[in-house]
Amino acid sequence: MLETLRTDLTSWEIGPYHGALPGPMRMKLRIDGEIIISTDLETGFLHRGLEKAFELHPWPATVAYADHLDPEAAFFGELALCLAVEEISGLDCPPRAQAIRVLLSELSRISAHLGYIVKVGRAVGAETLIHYVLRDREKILDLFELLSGARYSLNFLRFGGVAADVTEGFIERVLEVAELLRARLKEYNDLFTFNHSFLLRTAGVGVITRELALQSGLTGPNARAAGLAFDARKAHPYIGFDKLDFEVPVGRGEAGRLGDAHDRFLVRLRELSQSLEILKDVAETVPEGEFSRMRIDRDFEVPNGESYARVESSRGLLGCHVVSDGGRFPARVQFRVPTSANLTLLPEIVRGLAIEDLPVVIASLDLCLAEADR
Amino acid sequence: MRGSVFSAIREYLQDVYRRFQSIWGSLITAVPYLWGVGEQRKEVTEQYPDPVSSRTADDLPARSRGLLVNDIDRCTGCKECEKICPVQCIRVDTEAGADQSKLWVARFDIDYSKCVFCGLCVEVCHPQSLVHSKKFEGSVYELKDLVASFGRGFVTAEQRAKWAAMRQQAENDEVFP
Amino acid sequence: MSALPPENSWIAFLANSSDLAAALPTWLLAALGLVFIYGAIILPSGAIMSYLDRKLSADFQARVGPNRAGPAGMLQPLADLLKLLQKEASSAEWNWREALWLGVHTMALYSTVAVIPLSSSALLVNTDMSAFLPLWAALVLALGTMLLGFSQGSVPGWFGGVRVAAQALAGAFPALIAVICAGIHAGEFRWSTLAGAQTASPLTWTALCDPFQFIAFVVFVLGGLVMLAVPPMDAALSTQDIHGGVSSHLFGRRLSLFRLGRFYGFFLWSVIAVVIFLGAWTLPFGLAELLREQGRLWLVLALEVGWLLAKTFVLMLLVISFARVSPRGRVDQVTDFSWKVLSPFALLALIGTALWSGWGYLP
Amino acid sequence: METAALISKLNKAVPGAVLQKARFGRGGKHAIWIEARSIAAVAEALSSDPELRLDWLENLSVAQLDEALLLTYFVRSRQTEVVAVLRATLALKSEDELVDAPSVRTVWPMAVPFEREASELFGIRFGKGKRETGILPKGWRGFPLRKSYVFPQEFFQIAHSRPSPVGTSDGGSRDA
Repeated sequence: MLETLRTDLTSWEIGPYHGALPGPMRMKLRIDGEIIISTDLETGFLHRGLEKAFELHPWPATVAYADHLDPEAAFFGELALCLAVEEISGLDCPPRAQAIRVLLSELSRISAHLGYIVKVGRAVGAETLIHYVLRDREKILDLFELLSGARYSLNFLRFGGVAADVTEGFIERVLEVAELLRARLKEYNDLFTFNHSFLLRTAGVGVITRELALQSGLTGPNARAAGLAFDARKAHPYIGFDKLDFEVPVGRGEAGRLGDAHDRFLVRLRELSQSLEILKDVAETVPEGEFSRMRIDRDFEVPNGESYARVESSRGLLGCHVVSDGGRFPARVQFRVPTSANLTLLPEIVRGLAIEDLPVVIASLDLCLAEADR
Repeated sequence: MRGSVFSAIREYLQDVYRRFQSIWGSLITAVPYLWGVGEQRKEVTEQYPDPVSSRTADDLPARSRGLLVNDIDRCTGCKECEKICPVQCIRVDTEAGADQSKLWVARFDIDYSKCVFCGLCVEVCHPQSLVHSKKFEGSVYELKDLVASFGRGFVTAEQRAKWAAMRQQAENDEVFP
Repeated sequence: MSALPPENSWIAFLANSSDLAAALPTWLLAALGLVFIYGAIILPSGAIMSYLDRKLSADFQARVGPNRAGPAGMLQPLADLLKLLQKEASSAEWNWREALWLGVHTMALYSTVAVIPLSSSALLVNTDMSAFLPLWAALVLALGTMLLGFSQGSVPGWFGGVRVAAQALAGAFPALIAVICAGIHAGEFRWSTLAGAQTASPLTWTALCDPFQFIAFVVFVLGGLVMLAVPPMDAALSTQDIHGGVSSHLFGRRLSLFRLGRFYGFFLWSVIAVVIFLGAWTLPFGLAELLREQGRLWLVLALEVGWLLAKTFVLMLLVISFARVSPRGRVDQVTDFSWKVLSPFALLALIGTALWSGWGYLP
Repeated sequence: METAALISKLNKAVPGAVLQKARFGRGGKHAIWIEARSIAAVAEALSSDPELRLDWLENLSVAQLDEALLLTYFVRSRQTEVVAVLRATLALKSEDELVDAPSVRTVWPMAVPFEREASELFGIRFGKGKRETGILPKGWRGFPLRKSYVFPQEFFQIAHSRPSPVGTSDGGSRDA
């Protein structure tokens, strides 16, 4: 009876600016009652011409632009660019710089995942959790500030190393924060992860099936939650990830179905604890030595050539294709960002959901419009 | 028993139990915060700007990237910072000074409305005259107030002529001592 | 108001207090009394509760909370009110539908000031069914809120309105049954009888006198949360999910009126819960009798109101702390909870109470 | 799988598609240079081959080198760990003329966002469709990522730059 009851479709536009959206974008919903029938996404509000900007600036200044690819985890953009440029120009990174890079990479991942918990918490209205997590993320931002002088846009990597050696006490503080976060993770779990209301909101909601993930080229924690165990750190090891021992957590569909919002949340929590392990391993064994092969030089030239570097960012596979014509300016810098795949499958997975699930699904996908629009 | 009325009722009661249990579990996690039990559960709010409870400029880490400051006495006017700046927020104008060795930095303007605080200019500054201060409070009412000027100012025509003469003099002295 | 106030009613009380009061007609006294209750009890309670709410949430969340206005931020509610009052409307166009239904919503709410029980001598309406009056008012309130949502002329307002109605119906059913449970225990639905069935000792409070009554108490409180859309059952008004629902386009003065109304609904509900289930206003150690013998009737009134409000605040703070740690439910989950969990338990409590109370009368 | 083997497979499946084997970056990696018209056929062959099963277009990068657009397809397989780089060139006729290229989105559905972006920013028409929009505002003229692109001073009477208090620099920037 109820199934045959059909009401007129309603249109509802959300955006471009709204608290439930990850950034400026417009969603044009067609809803039947409160069931979403179709979704049109309009993006591009945050297009800053970043890739064009790379071509207009000398090589050393491009690192500052790579920071702005994804403001929430700025380090990964830098890392991808530096790896690609280092490959073309044949610079190798000293072991100490590599260890620092691993530390920063995992700290960025943790900070981005904590930011993700905040997003999900906000979407389901768990205020207390948000404050706890933000408090702890502050510790990591403080670490960034201690090391590089900035909290978000680090601009700390240089071609062939890092900008400076670690400051005194940094390593100890990394270990301290890792220890603290391990205790905090337990607290988050007690408070939130298996809370009945939270399970009701997320279990079985916004399911990404394996097929859909394959079709849309999904990567990162979202794909791993859907059962695809692809991690660029394992598949294409960089900055010494092949020497580290860590696991790649994959979704198990504990609460609802494989690949639902709760799985995505859990996979990120597990990644967090894996990153903490890596931090501990690396921080205890940072080798001595120099931190950079070369000093920054405005006239730095990259030889004619091209390369493609893959980095596992907090959202997924971040690729950077750099083409150089041998001059002081890049000929082309292209980024393969994980968010564009997430955006293409968003309309697929929200079809048939109630409108109240929309914020939860959007938050659980961890979209970054800055990255998608560039 | 599977699928029977009793198992359905049992499941139902378990669900209700879990619901209340999870609320209880969450509560006992959060309640110690009410009294700030232990070092890890203290309030972390930092009062700002009135009163400033902590994190004054002096508490910031040594590498903290605040507003830029240029020590004009050390600045050589080499324009390296202007050239590397990713957002073109630095403008330097120089003239020949009283002697050959040093340029007169007439203008050294930094537009903070454009600056992204990336720190590249500080890194390329060879005389180390341009540094990040720890000052971070830069809000102003007018856009033009966001320009920080460190230059010595443009020189008058007669001053310029005088310096040219001095340089000529110095050159002559060198050639015919 | 056909029934004349009984001797110990606060009207008689007022009339006897001075010559001037005795000369005034009863209806005027009653109206003045209502204004007094609203201004001297409800508004300050709102301020106090909103302050305590924010401080408690802040304590939970490892932050400081309001601390700028007044000592320890105590004047923050007042500052908020003043700020909201001077805000301009978002659109110059006068939305008369919105004004009308906001009016209905507000009238439905504040009509309950007349029936709110505050002490043994502050009962304006004390009929044999008076415990149900606030429930009817809450349903009218839901209607007003729903139409207020519709009058916004926007999708979120419309969704919010429907959700408010759904939640009110879902919450009202178990809550009504829970009231009946208490009535069975007391024997009547008169405020004075419901309160009189309990003494100062917590063990004789209706909520704690038998296990079924305790279930009824929990059902009553949770049903009220659902009915009035109080966090964490506020799916009907959530900012994240449906952009604030009913209040999505309200602004300034209208928003402050709406917010205060939401608080008042919660407050009213907690007062009733305390009166019915948690020992009402009965003072401990026989203080009331002692003071009455000494003829200090005003002091008795003040102490009873104070004791009742104190218990109410504790109950509200408990509910708030529960709301702070629980994620918000989706509207269908909230109504499901009400229909599928609260209602069966309410019926269970009803049957149990009936058996428990009627045990002695069984052959 | 070796690039040579890949090429021989392709030569069998789509004769005449492979132009040459080209070096890609350092470290002995190679790209397969293919005819632009036969991109779709090559994609079909690669994804349906039971040994290769290159079912995942990881990235589609477009770059302009002189008067040609360089399309680079980074392809890989979810099942067989094979990674391949395909490359094709499209000749640019004039500054503001669209270029045609076959679309691979029927074979690799994940190509949609990449093709959309390249279509808009480089002025490439993929498949039979028209140039897609989504990033640039409606009514925007020109293809920003082409080298010949000149940034407009204003858009619908909205000036793009405010006069800078410090003036414009003549230093590092290429566009100055």
